[in-house]
Amino acid sequence: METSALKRLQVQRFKPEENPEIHYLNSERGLWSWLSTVDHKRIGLMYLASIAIFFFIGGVLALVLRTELLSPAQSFLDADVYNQVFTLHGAIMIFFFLVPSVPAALGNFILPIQLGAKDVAFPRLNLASFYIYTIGTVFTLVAIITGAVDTGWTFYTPYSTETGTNVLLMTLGIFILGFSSILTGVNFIVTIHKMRAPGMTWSKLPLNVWSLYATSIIQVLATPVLAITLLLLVMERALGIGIFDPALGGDPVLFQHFFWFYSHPAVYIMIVPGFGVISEVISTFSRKHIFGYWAIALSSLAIAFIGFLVWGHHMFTAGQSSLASMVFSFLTFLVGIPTGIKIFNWLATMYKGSIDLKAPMLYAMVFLFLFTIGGFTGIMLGALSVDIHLHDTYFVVAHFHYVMMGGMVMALLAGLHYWWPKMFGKMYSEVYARISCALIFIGFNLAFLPQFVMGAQGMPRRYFNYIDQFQPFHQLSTMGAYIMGVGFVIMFFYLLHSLVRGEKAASNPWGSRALEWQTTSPAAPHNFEHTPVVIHGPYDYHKPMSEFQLGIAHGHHGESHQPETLETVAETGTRP
Amino acid sequence: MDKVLEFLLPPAKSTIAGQVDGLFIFILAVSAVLLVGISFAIIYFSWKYKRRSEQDTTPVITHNTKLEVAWSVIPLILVMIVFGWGFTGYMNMRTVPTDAYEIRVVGKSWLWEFHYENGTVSVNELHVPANRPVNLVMSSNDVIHSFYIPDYRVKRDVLPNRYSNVWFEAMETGESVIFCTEYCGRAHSNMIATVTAHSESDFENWLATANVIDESLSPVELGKELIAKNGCNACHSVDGSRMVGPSYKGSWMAERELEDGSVVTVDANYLRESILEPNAKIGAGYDPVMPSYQGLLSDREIDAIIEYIKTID
Amino acid sequence: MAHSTASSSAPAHLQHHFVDSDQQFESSKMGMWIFLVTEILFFGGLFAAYIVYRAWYPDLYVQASTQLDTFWGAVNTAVLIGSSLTVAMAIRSAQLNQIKGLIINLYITIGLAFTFMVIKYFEYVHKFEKGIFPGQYYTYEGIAHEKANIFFSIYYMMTGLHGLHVIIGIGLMIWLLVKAKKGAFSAEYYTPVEITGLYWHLVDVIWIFLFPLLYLID
Amino acid sequence: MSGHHISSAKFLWGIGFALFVLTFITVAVTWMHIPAPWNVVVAIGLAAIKATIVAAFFMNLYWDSKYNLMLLVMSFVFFFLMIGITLLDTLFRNDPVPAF
Ligand code: HEA
Ligand code: HEA
Ligand code: HEC
Ligand code: CUA
Ligand SMILES: [Cu+2]
Repeated sequence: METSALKRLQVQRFKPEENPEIHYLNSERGLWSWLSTVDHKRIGLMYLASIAIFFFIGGVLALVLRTELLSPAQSFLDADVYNQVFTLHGAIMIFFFLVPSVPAALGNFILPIQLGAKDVAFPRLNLASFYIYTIGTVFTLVAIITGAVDTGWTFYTPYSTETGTNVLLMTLGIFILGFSSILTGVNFIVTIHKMRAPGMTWSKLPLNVWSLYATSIIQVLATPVLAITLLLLVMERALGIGIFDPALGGDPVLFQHFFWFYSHPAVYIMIVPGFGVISEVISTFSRKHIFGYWAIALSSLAIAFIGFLVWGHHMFTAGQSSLASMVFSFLTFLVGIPTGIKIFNWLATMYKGSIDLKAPMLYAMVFLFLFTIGGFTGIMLGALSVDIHLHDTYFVVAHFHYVMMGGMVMALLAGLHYWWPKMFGKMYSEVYARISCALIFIGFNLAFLPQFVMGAQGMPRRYFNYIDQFQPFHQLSTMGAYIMGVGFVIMFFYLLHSLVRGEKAASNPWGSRALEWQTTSPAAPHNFEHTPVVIHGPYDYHKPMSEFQLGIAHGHHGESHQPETLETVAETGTRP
Repeated sequence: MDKVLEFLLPPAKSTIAGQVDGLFIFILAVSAVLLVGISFAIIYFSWKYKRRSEQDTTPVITHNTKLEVAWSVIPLILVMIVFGWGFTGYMNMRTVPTDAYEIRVVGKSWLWEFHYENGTVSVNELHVPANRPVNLVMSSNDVIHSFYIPDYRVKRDVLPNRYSNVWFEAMETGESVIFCTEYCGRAHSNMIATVTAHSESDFENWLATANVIDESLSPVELGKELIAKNGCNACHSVDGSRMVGPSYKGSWMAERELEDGSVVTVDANYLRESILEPNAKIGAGYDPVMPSYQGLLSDREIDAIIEYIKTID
Repeated sequence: MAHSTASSSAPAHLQHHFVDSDQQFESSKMGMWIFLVTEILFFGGLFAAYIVYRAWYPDLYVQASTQLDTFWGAVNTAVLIGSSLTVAMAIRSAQLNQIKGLIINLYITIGLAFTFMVIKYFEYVHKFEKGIFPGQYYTYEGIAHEKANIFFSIYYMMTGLHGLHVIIGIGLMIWLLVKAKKGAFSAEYYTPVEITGLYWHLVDVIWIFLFPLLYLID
Repeated sequence: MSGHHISSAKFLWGIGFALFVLTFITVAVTWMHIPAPWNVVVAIGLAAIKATIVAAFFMNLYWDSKYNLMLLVMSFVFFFLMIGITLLDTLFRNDPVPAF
């Protein structure tokens, strides 16, 4: 229900206080105040801590994998353990780390502030979804402790119905996790629709909000299908319902359809929020109006939509009909177009900007480079005849690490460094941030470029043991992984240092025009001490800062008090 | 260019390989050009437009329709070329020439069985005639496997409940490796076989003699050969190390504890049963994963294997 | 907090981060609708399995559906439609501030929901007696089709999950009832009644499709 | 205001009655044994009408914000895409006939 009627609002300038005494981190104290909080910022931080833990676990498992692969034959893991390790690495990295990373952690923290809202629409639901996530992880950890899983993160039947490992608990865990993802999506959609500050029209939404919107739509539409798929798999194991199990008359390829109907859109759950972060970072550090606002905003929605129709590109060799393969291949290519539009728009934003290569911007550029490589190799995999050769080889492994690690994780790191001052009110060491960014960049390429080559040469994935010809590539790759590990250790320490005795951050250290920088660092308990009023877009760098710091003073329920000093009278659209 | 090809791709030994490689190189080249352009722009812009002072102002450029159309339409055209090319290549892979020589393939955890028209069976070694289309009709005994010959650029999943097929025409004689590329459990990475392309006459020759037992061999020698030929050593070692199955070393007349707690002596009957009905008695600590060799090994061959196992200690 | 002494004019049900009751009501309702979308896709997965197998084995469905009793299926359809009606009436009562009517209508709804479950229970028991168990426990010999077990797996999954939703619905209705008796609802504030109603109607709609798809195949 | 439409009791009973009648018709048409594809079409068609009535008048979509209607429509669109594309595979598989 948008009303276009302009309403006269009396607004006042609110210059954010520097280094406030009371902010969301210390307005309440004690463990319980965290565990029972409904503040979206605190929930965001709790997610951030959880995903950091899971990234650590997943990363250590990756190093274990890489170490085993140093030499062809068995060195310190046996085949069973190796299979469990890559399954857990994949499942943890995807379901426990990357899917909730930007939406649930960064998104929760930043989305309401960017909208000028006090909180998400359903704060208690938000907390509930964090606890659902926790319960899901507990299930999974129990599954790991009591006998692991060795199906690969894809749980293909019939292997997953036959193997003796703990598939049941693990799938239940992920099933539960799905609800957390769904609830976050529901919450975000409603928040974006209903909770925008006065004047925050659709055309003034920060692009990060647009991508979270697109992501939430995917989460809401795709995750239920994962839920039903996993439930059917659980039933397949518990009761032998036979829908997917060929031994009982079922069809294993149908399982793959079901699985990828979620899991392909899920890869866009994993990248689209990253696009949002990158848009913010590039515009801020180029101090320039974003190029092609609507193109970037709408291409997220286009990706979300087309992304639903391409799942079968994971099944070109699986025995689906040639007709279906053709359709899927065709649609797969269409996803590349809106993605390319984004890339080019970002480049155009940098053109004639005033570029400051601070750590977030550095990560954004690493993102651009690595994600483009990942995307191009995705195009290669989408080409039918080439995919027949490359399917299930290390080429695919390299592709998805380039898009997930090189793409989304870099975007996450860009966002983390970008919003860090807003989160904790502290700065980090710029020097160490650059060192660790460089190490991660070098290590990453060393780890995954050789994988493209060995994949194209025919090295199959999920191989614990390989023929000697591939050894040099594997050794390079392992070295790269270690270098990355060093990079992350450095990051861990300088971030820790920043938390403990970092320099105090200003409210707007980057000179951004976006709304979240117009409040204090760390943010106030209810985000703003006033109801912000938005008259300019978040990328209007040509307008003076003072015009971005407007608001209505108000009591707890928004009814305005008489402003003491009336500085500006602005015309804006009313609250939708 | 050829050097690059050689570095990136395995040797192209089948008729369709050239087509796949052509498209691969095309995408690679286009991507490389675009990537260089993008990287150049990133580096150039961040050098040229480096922030000089905090007071920098920037022009307001919000969009440019011509540019935006260009960078949507040009990639669209490129990907459509890629789509068409890939699709025709794929259709060539799927349309089996009518005169193709057919071989039946069975995937089992974790070995490949090849059945030829004259009843010859080979395990983990596929023999095909070169310069003649060969069609493999494949099925699986248990979980999904995937049949992959990198040198021929062919791959197809092998399903338990229906037949899938793959065809190729080898352009030269020689050996290539076959992988299983669908994750199928513990010894997935050991599910490796070889394909040997022979000239037509060599192939006929091989087919006629493959399953004929070499009378000059002693039973022990024959047993040793059979064990190698039937893929037993994917799971059983002769040096005492534990693989998927128990080692043969010292097993003869040893006491075996079974899953249900009972104890048996490894005698000829037990060995015979273990080969024909492996899941009848499961050794403690092992999984019931050994495929049955019923119909693959004759009585005489089983005797020979037993003779051979006796000698390993 | 510097500013936030809740002013007396804000109604008790209004949460602090909303501007007014209307915004809160509209948000909750939209949230529920989005949740219903996820429910539709959740069941959609099952419907997809149903359709794929029906396209493969049409005669299986014709044969197997003879084991389902159309009469009781139809009765259950009517029961659920009736309960949808009473829920709509309950919301109307709330909107008109007729708390008594609200409570009565909730009681009837719960009663009808229980009726539905009881009928479902007898249908299940009847099948179990014949050996039509879910999954690999299926032992019935009466249907000469090798995939009969799969039809019944789909049947049990669909009706079972639907039944689970009915049970959850009953729980929600009881919760509403308790709150209504405590006087929590009024014409000003009946959001929980409204959104539970939406949920309940969706459960009804799903059954409206399940009934012809499972019971009415000639 | 869109969210607070209040239907009259008579109207609601009328809708309920219409649904009962349609349920009866759904059952009754099966007695006519309509030939193969059409029986499904009729059954699903009737179910769709009933569902539409419930959504429009019991769930108040008729008076509600267009966005909520769009949500419902989109969920069906995505469901049809899912099943439609899956059928492109399952209906068009033709396996080579084994020669052995
Ligand atoms: C974040 C996750 C993510 C993202 C964003 C993508 C993006 C893409 N992926 Fe990827 N993919 C995965 C994660 C992801 N993928 C995973 C996890 C797997 C393996 C799963 C498993 O089996 O375990 C996989 C596997 C996978 C396969 C199956 C391979 C196989 O198993 O055989 C295919 C095949 O088509 C594919 C294609 C694509 C395409 C076309 C894109 C596109 O979206 C990319 C679009 C981007 C660009 C194209 C670059 C930028 C564009 C320009 C600069 C414009 C110019 C462009 C052109 C001229 C084309 N992916
Ligand atoms: C988000 C997704 C994600 C991420 C980030 C990664 C990250 C990495 N992955 Fe992962 N990977 C997957 C998702 C991901 N992976 C998936 C889905 C699969 C498929 C699984 C399957 O087949 O089922 C897979 C499979 C996979 C394989 C193939 C296994 C096989 O097929 O046999 C390999 C092999 O090299 C690999 C390696 C790596 C490496 C080296 C990293 C590195 O980038 C990791 C870098 C991180 C670290 C090095 C951790 C650093 C932290 C520390 C050292 C601690 C510092 C902190 C303190 C001191 C407190 N991965
Ligand atoms: C896929 C792996 C696999 C292959 C291939 C395989 N086996 Fe086995 N085998 C096993 C496993 C596992 C066991 C132990 C469990 C059991 O008793 O079934 C076993 C048990 C045995 C035993 C009983 C040994 C004992 O000491 O208890 C014999 C004999 C045997 N195999 C012979 C063979 C022969 C001969 C071949 C080839 C012609 C062969 N196996 C191929 C996996 C395999
Ligand atoms: Cu067989 Cu992998
Ligand atoms: Cu995909």
